[in-house]
Amino acid sequence: MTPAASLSSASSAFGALLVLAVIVPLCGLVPMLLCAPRRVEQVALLLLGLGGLIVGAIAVRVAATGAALDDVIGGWAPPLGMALRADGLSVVMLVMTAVVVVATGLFARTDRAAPTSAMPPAFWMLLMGLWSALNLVFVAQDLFSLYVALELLTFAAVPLVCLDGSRKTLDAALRYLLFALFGSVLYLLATALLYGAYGTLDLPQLAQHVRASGTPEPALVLALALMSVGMAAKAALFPLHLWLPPAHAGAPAAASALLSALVIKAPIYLLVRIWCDLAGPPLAAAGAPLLAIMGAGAVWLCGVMALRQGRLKLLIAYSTAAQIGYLFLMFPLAGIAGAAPWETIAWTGGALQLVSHAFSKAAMFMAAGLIAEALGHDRIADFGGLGRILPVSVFAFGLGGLSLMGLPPSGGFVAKVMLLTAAVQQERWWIAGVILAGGLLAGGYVLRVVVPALFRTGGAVAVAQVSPRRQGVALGLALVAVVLGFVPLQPIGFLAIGRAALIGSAP
Amino acid sequence: MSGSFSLSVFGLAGAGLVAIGLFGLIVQGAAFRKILAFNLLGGGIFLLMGVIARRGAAAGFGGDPVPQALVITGIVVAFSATALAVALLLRLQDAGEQNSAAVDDRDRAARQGDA
Amino acid sequence: MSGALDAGIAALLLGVAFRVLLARDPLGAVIGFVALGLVIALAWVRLAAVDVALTEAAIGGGVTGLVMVRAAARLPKREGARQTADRGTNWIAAGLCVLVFIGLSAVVLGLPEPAPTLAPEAAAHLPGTGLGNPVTAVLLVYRALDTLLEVVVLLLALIAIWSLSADASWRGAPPPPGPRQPTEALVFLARVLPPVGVLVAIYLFWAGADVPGGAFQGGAVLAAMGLLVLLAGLCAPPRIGDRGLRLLVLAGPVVFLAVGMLGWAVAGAFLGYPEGAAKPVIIAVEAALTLSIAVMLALLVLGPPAGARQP
Amino acid sequence: MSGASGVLSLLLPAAPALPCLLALLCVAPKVRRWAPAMMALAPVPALLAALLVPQGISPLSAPAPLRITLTLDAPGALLLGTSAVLWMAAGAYAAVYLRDDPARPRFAIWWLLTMGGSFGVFIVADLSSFYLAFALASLSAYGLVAHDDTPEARRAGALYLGLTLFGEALLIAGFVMLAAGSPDGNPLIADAVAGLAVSPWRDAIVALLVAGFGLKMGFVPLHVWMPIAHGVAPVPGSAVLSGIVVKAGVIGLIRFLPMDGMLSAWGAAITTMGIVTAYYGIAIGLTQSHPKRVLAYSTVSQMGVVGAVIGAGLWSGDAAAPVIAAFYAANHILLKGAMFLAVGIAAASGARCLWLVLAVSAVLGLSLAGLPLTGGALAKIAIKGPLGEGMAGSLLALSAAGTTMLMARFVIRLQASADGSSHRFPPLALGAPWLALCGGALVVPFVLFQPVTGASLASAFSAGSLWKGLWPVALGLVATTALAWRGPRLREIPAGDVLLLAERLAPAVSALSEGVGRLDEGLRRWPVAGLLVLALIVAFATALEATR
Repeated sequence: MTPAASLSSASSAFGALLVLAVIVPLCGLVPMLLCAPRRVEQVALLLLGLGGLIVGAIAVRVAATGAALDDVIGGWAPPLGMALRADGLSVVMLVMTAVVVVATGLFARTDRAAPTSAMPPAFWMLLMGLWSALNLVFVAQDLFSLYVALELLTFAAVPLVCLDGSRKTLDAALRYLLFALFGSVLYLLATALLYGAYGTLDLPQLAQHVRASGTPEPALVLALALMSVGMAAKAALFPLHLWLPPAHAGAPAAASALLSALVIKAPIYLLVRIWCDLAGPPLAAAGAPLLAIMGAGAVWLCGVMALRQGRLKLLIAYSTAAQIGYLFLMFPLAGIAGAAPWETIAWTGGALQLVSHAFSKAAMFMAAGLIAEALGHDRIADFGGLGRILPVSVFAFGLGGLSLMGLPPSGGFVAKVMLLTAAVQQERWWIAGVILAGGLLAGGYVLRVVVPALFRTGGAVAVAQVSPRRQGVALGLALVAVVLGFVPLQPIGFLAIGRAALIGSAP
Repeated sequence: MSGSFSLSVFGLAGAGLVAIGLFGLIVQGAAFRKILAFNLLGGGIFLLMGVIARRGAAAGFGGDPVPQALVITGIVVAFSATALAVALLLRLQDAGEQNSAAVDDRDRAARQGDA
Repeated sequence: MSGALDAGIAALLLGVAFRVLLARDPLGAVIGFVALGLVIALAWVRLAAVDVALTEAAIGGGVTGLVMVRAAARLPKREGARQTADRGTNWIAAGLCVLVFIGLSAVVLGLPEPAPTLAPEAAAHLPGTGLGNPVTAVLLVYRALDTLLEVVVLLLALIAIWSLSADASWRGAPPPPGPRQPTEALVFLARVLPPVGVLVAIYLFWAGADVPGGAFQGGAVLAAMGLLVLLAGLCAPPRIGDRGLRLLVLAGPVVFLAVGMLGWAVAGAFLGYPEGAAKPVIIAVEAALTLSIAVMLALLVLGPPAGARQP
Repeated sequence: MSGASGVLSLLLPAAPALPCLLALLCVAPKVRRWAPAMMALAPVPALLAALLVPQGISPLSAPAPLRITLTLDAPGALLLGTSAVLWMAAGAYAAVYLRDDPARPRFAIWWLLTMGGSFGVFIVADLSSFYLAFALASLSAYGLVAHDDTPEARRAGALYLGLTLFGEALLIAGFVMLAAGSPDGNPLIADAVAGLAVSPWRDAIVALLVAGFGLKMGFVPLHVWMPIAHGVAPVPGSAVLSGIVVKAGVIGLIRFLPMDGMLSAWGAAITTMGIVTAYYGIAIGLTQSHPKRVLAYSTVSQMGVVGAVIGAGLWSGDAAAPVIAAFYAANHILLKGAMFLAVGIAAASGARCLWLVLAVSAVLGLSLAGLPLTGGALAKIAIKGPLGEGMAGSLLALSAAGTTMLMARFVIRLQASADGSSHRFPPLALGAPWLALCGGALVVPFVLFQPVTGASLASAFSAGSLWKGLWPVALGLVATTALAWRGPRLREIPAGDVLLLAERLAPAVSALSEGVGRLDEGLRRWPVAGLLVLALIVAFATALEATR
């Protein structure tokens, strides 16, 4: 079996930007490990700017040319070598990551007024590792590189959970690590099987092989099952969400924002690649209902659990578990006969849901951290009068919540309308029902926080000052989620850039 | 003939190791034993990759060098994961023995160290 | 004959794995685990993958085993003892694992014939690299980015472990790994073995270009020698804030990254090597990697630096 | 001309934009001090737009990426103008009424947001902006409902929010189904509705929309929140809630139901629902003791009438029904607003001037009931057009007798609620806006009658019309007297009536929630999650294997 000619066998101009996006944060680790601990933060902030510029350049380049950016490492084309590639969807992920990472960096900066609240140097190094790993997940085309990227991501994310070193967070971190490793090895096993069956690890080439051969190999079937479950475990998709609530709720605010907004999106992005690129339409159609059922379970059960929480951070954590459920409703909706997934409105809706959840959730975790800092606790029952103490934080939380509830104007609203439209057009009423019910539950748990904060009197007493800058960062992210509500209610062409070329002619 | 037999034997052994590791990872209560089980599971997967590499013997090589190289990388990654998990476990052990005041002390020390 | 040998190895392998699974106390499980590493290394030799066998023996069994032994020694017995779920869970789990075993075996045994392979392609480009060992060529030429990332994984795991330290400024040293009163045998070994080990490591690294061996194997042997010295208490673990130590840790990643970026200048691609002069560059990278890997492996085994208040 | 209309057309976007903008500016503490003054002035562009902008102007589309298209038609202009009048009067009233309330700025912000949403809902022409404006008006109104942080207000607020979110879910489902067939993601409402007849989900869409808008208007049995919410809000808040916010449902029915005779079965159903609601509101309202709750049930009843008019238009395909329904609703805006404000005036009045307040309230009430020579009578005459003389028309005419009784009940309870011992006069700043509004409520229908119905004002004063208006009111007054003289004492039905039945479900709901909690706890145990991993692998592999 000769491998089909790969479309990504040559680097495109400016392809080196992809490598830079991955290695620049890593290069930052070198000065960070050699300089004095108090300088680490400054180095990190510098690198945040540099990395942001690189991602911006990638976005501009892809938008200007309307074509994906390719880079072949060392000039060794797949299958022997490995390639990086940024298509429309990856660019959106890269930009989302850059915005949230930079915002988190600004949020976590040491306050001159309150130097005791500084994050330890480890935080900044882990942030760099995390960013590099995320960028790699979004541009790598090689299944094994993706495995390494996922592990890198896990190693950066897990210690963020237990930066405070308390027994509770250490316990949460260990549980997170072990379950994430469980997911990773399943993915690795799948990678091995795919190599054994097709002799390449390059996703586009694998996709072409799968489409070229008639009946799928048994190895492909098992690999898809292993990868799906492995990634679901890493994404904390219901019913495999055991590790998420304690880990995301226990971490410091800046870390929670990263974990909830970005880290779980990496396995979800891979699931999209696996099912939309690799599997091929017949298998994708068979697997999609299962994914959607898990997503529906997440929306329902984790939504109710969020409603039941007494602590704000746990509420937000459960809300994350609920919100990612929506993303899995996308799979059956994007698989329409006669259209490539990326041409459907569900594809755009799913991507938009992913991105707007990232911004709104990061804003909400930051706001929750500030609230906990100001009040010394995060018991929702004692939030009466909070709106007067921390108006900006409550506003940021509410704006973020707007997106979760799917109310206009917000990215969440547009995403919900698109997914609903797809469900209606295909007459998948149960999916429409899940989306609507999820919106009600989200409304319930968001308002459970906002209403006492704004309308109850008494209760909340500020024990500490919070920095206006941090509040501003949270508000800025929430506003980004709102501004996303202005994208047109149609499939967005940018998200389809470079995808048709990826797997050859559309089915 | 015997080559194909050996491949089957090692394939079964790899699959068996995977199953044993999975079983251990699920039913073992102690984190320490879960970490061991994770390594069994990883070992089984690597062995399967070895079988796949051996199947691809060609061009005068005893096996396909690509999966062999992947296994080397995989072993190092698995070791890193194990080391991190064990460090977390031991840290958890220490934290459990300390009382909460000690944890507060630790926080203060952390802040002073940073300032 | 060889078939019987392989069947024996496979049976032994599964038997030892069951022993690891079922051992009552943690130390027994760990001893089983180290033994399993050796058996797997044997299997790798039988699978004509000596590079992997060396890595498995040095890292998979050896250094990992050391980590687990230290953990087993420090954990209270009950924390490492076998505690299993209730009977129902056990049976369901066993049933599902058997299902997975059957499915996986069927898939692996039914992989398509002829097996797809990249060996011919790897061989075709081998002369251009100046290397003789195809595995090294894959690791450092064809898929060099993976290897770079793998070193970064080690580095990040090290940062992750250090971040667990109570010593947030990362100045102190990890606690000594060995027993308080090392046995004479241990001390003797620690005095005699390292010179030999260092030679073996250098050989592994140097030979890795053409015959089995390489940076990871060499680094692991070096790390083992260093740990042996520390175990015997012949010297104290280094302070992790030490500038020299940090430089050693970073040498590999920095050289690798620098060579990668030079690739843009000399070959027009990241991690591209200059035409005709690939081998010396690769050897240089491997030298730096061997050192860094050795230091990082050892530091990963030693764990986070003790907090200021801890002895 | 076109230049002038160009400038005038800027008034249209200004109508909803100004209140929203002012509310946003109130984030700054310096601006927030002026918030109470803004309440009365923010509606000015809306009033000017209703008066000056030519109706039927071509839709104004905001530049991309904003997805807003505005237009002004007769029903929209009627509701926009009259609601602007009520917003101004109630705003001036509220600034005084709440002057000692430390939370007054907060009230003003929610007030402005509700105002912006309610103006928007009357003039937007595209689907997603309608949803935005509807949601803005509905959700911001929570700030008016729950302003007083009392246990009743919390309960009312929670109920209001819950049902509002539920209504939003119904509407978004309906809207998405409506737009699903259109090539544009956000079609104009008119275009989307034009495709309704051929939609495969026609009946489902209409059901969702009627339920969503009916919830806002208080169709039985979706009215439960209304008496509770309108009862607990501060007086000016109740006035705009009952007067204006419910009209978002009216304009919704008007905009989304095609009056082309294609949906006659639905028309019959909605008419029936409206008539039932009209009588139900009266029946329960008569048992109420608090004047605000009496008024709230009257609103339920009146919205039933409006619903019946729209239903009748749908039934017979009467293209004039929307504007007539809007006329009736506009009349209700002013009257109901003025009557709610009277509750606050009465409470501030001593015995000396209470009679004046009661007299004016009585006139307002009689106008609502359609006493000849009042503005309300004109509204009653107007709705005869779509309703015709059939059973529906007769039943609604008879309901005016009930309305008379209800209004009498209101005046009686108003007197009882007043502080009769003192000799206080309400402050002029409180009384002036109220009196102005009362004047407007009585006069405005006369101005609007001819343009709306096309009939001359003189026809409304014919003997036949006078008699048709008079007998129900007379009947109602007789019945009230009889009831007062020798009637059974009516046991007060707790506000929210059927809701109490629903509260029986509370234990079941909490048991369900507990069950989910236990399920989650179980799923989050390691061995269980581990087993699920394996089970899911097997499930995926089986599902995929089946396709091979």
